[in-house]
Amino acid sequence: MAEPALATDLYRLVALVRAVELRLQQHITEHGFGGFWHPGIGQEGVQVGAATALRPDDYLFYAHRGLGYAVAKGMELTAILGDLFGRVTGSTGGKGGGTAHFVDPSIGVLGQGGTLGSNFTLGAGAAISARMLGTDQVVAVFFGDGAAARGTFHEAALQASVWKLPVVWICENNGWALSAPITEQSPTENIADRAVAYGVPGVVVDGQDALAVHAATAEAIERARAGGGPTLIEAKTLRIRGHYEGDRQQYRTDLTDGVEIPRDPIDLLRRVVPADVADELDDRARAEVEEAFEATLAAPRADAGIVFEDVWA
Amino acid sequence: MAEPALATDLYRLVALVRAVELRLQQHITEHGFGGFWHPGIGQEGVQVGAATALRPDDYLFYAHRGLGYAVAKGMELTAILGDLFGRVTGSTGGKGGGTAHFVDPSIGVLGQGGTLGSNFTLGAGAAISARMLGTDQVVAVFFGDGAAARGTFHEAALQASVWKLPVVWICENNGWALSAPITEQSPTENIADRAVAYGVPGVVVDGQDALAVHAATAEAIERARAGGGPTLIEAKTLRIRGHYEGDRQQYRTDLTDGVEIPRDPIDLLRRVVPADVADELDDRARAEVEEAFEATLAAPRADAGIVFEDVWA
Amino acid sequence: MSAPTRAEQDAATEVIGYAWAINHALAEEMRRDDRVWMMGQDVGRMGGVFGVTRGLLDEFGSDRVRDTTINETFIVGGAAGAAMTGTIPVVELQFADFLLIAGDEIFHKLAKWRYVHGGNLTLPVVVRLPTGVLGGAGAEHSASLEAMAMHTPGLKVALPATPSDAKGLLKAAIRDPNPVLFFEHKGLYRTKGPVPVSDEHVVPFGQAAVRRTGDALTIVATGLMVGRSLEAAERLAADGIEAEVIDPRTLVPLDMDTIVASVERTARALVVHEAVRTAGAGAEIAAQIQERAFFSLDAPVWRLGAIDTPLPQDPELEQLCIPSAAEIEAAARELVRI
Amino acid sequence: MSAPTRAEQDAATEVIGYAWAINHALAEEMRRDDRVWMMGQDVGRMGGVFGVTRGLLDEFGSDRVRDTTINETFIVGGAAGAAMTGTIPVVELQFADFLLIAGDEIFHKLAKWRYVHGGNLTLPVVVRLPTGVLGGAGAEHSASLEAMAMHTPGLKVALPATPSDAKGLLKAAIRDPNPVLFFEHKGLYRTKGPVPVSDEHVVPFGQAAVRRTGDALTIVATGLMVGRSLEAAERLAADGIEAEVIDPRTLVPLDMDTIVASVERTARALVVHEAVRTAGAGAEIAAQIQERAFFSLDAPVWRLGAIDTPLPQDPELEQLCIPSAAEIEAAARELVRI
Ligand SMILES: Cc1ncc(C[n+]2csc(CCOP(=O)(O)OP(=O)(O)O)c2C)c(N)n1
Ligand SMILES: Cc1ncc(C[n+]2csc(CCOP(=O)(O)OP(=O)(O)O)c2C)c(N)n1
Ligand SMILES: [Mg+2]
Ligand SMILES: [Mg+2]
Repeated sequence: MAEPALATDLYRLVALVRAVELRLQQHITEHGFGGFWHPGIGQEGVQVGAATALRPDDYLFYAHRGLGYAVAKGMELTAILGDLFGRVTGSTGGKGGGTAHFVDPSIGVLGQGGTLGSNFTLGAGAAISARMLGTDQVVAVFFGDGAAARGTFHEAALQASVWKLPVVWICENNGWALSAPITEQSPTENIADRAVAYGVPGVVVDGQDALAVHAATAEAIERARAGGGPTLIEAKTLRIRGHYEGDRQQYRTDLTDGVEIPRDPIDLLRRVVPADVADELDDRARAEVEEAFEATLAAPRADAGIVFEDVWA
Repeated sequence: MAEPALATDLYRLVALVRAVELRLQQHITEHGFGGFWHPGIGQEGVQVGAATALRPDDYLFYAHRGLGYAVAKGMELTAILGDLFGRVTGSTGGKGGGTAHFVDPSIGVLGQGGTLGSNFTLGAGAAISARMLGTDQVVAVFFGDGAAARGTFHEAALQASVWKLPVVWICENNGWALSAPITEQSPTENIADRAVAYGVPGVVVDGQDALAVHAATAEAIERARAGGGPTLIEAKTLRIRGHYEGDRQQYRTDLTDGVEIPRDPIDLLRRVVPADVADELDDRARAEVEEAFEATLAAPRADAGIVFEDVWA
Repeated sequence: MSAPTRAEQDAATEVIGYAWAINHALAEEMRRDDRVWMMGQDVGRMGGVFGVTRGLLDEFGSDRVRDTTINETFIVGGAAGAAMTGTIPVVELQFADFLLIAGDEIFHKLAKWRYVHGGNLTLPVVVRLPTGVLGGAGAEHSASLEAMAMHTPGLKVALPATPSDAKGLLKAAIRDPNPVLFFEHKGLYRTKGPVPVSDEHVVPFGQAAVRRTGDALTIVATGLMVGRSLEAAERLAADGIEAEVIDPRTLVPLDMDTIVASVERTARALVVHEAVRTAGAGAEIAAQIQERAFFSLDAPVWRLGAIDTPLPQDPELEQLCIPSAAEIEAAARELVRI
Repeated sequence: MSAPTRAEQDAATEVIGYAWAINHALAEEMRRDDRVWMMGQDVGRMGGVFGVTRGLLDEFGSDRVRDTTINETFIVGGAAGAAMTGTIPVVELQFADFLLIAGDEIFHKLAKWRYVHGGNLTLPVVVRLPTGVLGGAGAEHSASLEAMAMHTPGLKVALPATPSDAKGLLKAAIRDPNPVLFFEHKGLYRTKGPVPVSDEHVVPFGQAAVRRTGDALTIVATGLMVGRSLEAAERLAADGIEAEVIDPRTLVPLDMDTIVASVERTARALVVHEAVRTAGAGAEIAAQIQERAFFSLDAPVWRLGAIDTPLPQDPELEQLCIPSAAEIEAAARELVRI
């Protein structure tokens, strides 16, 4: 039976991320959206469970599937939404818009590769820094089952293992890489089976169970911090909606209705979190999200001059 | 006890390749060499053992370590030497010189990546062609323990396994990637251990034993031809000389004298090949090599105009 | 009523979109030659992220229309290996920016392996590259990289600006025994225009198209900028400034003769592309114009291109980084005054 | 005898090789700032395939001088991640050609990630790139690719032509908070010259060096071509043709002011580089010269560069593909006659 404080904390964040996901969905249906939004609804258990196992000063490279990673790591909703809606309040000061590249070095949120798979080498590099500067920071690298096919994983994983770098790879296996089912991407049953090639532990965990993901990640982080090297965690989850909001998914065979979430991480957490507490957290989450949305949509867009800024340090 | 005809045939080729290696060594010591020569002496067992398991119409992408691959696949010595010495008699008509890029599509010799690791994707592509054109050709891809770290292996291996492409990967693990010992390159004891990640058989074989390599490769080829997909073979061998002829190898800890070859493939084969037969094959090899060398050094160099040729088909 | 003659057939056109024209070219060439096949991410089951390859999996099957995983080095390297061994791969990278992920395979293998091997290998590969700015795809999904290919001998480079050229140039690319980088502009996929229905509608490489004639100046524009330049030209015409607009259509080979002949008449040249201005294809074209037409020029050759920054993610901001019709018009007005 | 003054020290020079000058810059900067570290293939135990990093592993240890496996995407991507988190990586790709293996990491990550993230990230990375033709290294080990970097906003580009600049520019690169592609010419590693011993010998980016003054024409040359241009200039001088030879030293930033000022005096310009002529850096320089000095020019700006082919493997044939001193001389003679 999990430590109740933790379960409650995870619930708070999962509920908050869920509320943003639903609010964004609603906004896009009503008003459309500049650029692409890759909904992460249903995958909050992985994102929150893993990110909360990190220390504030640990590093995080997130994936494109939603925003749970950054929220759970501690970024302000307004900073994230500001990037999504191209407002000066965004963490990138208005350069964002659509698919987000939110960032907050003060809490280790370092970005995501627009080209999938960049996270692997970048993450290993951040781990080298941590070691060189004598800190005990750990780097968490999120990626999908599809991104796992990139050669950058192989190059980074071999070197990170040989050097015992403090990296934790967290694969969100949601069964699909855009229109490609996992069966066409992986010759083995689990992505985690690949850990053998790199001489690192490979762990398969239920991605719908935030507590299980948290525990598996915490263990990997502890090992990495202690100098034990990387771990490959595969969290099994499911892509509930289209690749991007609006994707008609005609290619999809296991079509979900986009609403119902099998083994919803919320339901699983509610088994350990008292209903009244959970209900109240739901209300707070919705309120927080409404407030952040209003603030964001009211915020100004960056003026044209911004396009010339920040090329050079 | 191996089939004597095969052993004799392997001996003939190993002796021939050895004779070229020694003759080149001598030439470079006496006259120097334009470009770099990466001696393969001592690794003839892998190269000959594996390449002879291929059918004439099977495809071969070789590595940079010597020329045993091409000789065993059936290329004329003069075509190979012509490339090494930049003569019109070379398979590239004089464009070669130094590190060779000899080629002979008529017997499936398709080249090597100047950038290590290119062979993996090229080889998988050739295998797609074979399947599309309805032939049962197989592709052999040679590479070193160092090249195995390239991301291209990961990308090609996953796709080749999912598509069950007729590819055989043959890793010549000679313990070194230039100045890097295998222990710094591989977190696992064997490169072949990585096969698990790709859901393909991984085989470790004694690279000094041409017959063992031949048997392992023949089995993998048969499986590939039958639609069973790729195999990863690791042949354990040893780099006898410097990375390139002239490399002083000050970095090297397991320094060999560059002459003595532990478990020399020649000696191992001589256990099954009658001494008189072997002696005679040695003499023939030396004679063949002398002849090819004389013909090559007497051959003209390409004239300047060649630099403008063959950019476009 | 008698069947249409071959000539009538060849002359016949239909008004379709740029993406659909590409789709037709692919289908026609795959019907014509069964050595032609495709691979890329989501090109089969989904019909491509931009819908360009819709229907092809159904018609040609999963052997000839292959959905790959996320492995750009495999997509291009595999195509190179397949081309060397007797088939004709037409592969798609989901965004042109990704050619830098397969940089070794494109710039070292496709471009050089025939030469390196003394002409013993042939690499008939077409790499389809959805390129350019559209809807805030961001810095790693919006770049125009054709100049890198132009700087690499051994690669042919096409940039269709109309549906008709999209079909005709792609068919020429597929029939070409050399590797071709085929830059399809994402912002043009939905533009419609007349396209010859004939499956022999092949637009030869190395022949520029004069989109508009004029005597005041010559505007050389590629891709998305062809339309914007024509728009600018119409506004200029209102004030009696007649601009000649030339679309090279292919950068390798490049039809400089048509460009130089035009500049010799107009005495002024403005080169416009969406790619970053610095060291872009426009630099080469401008340099060649002044090399060959120096004494005909009344003013320096000017260039317009993207500003010296990466592209911002925001759909509105990104447009500020590339030349607009208004900027082209303004530059032209200033240039003719010199 | 009293100790030398700071001024005397700064003035003092020693005659050393280009490779050794780079080695000194690395050692001095690593002593000065312990956030500076290195990685690459064979840079440690072996001291680099060209011997440039000899002795550094012994002095700085395997934490700061890291031998990697054969993983170019890791070398550059890892450097980017390390730079974002407070250290200053100086990485080596064994051959400049390999920047296309790490194309995504160099052109998308290093160049763009500061901009994309609104200035919240800083990427002080130096990528050392042994470049150019030497001894038949072959088509995939000899290319000059600096134009690709010049076309990519966010990357600084240096091409030292002398031992002194090799040291001074590398020190500037390491101290620069921006990513720098540092092209070291393999053919210059052994050339010797006077190099200031001072560990404050920092050559600022964006300042061209006038290697020779003259009034007949301006030759703009980079890397290996600087020496060949000076050689040509000496031969021209024998006939009273005084060429001004300018070495930009860095392409990003590019000191066009010095070049334009020179051309305004000489009225003629010849741009020379080893890279393929088509769409090379010379195209940009030529285009800018005629944009800014059009009415001072008595002749078109000419360019010399490698022919439009890959580079053959053969050590003699490869030399036929790039400009020789004789070709530079001949072009200059013809140009001044126009
Ligand atoms: C290198 C690269 N190739 C292709 C793409 C286009 N793309 C974006 S997301 C995606 C699918 C990713 O699948 P997965 O990694 O499983 O993540 P998921 O979308 O399922 O969360 C693709 C192909 C890209 N961004 N980068
Ligand atoms: C992508 C790439 N990186 C680096 C090099 C330079 N290089 C050539 S051979 C070599 C070592 C190769 O080691 P291995 O693969 O084990 O083959 P071996 O030399 O031992 O036969 C290196 C680093 C290269 N050619 N290509
Ligand atoms: Mg997925
Ligand atoms: Mg080796």
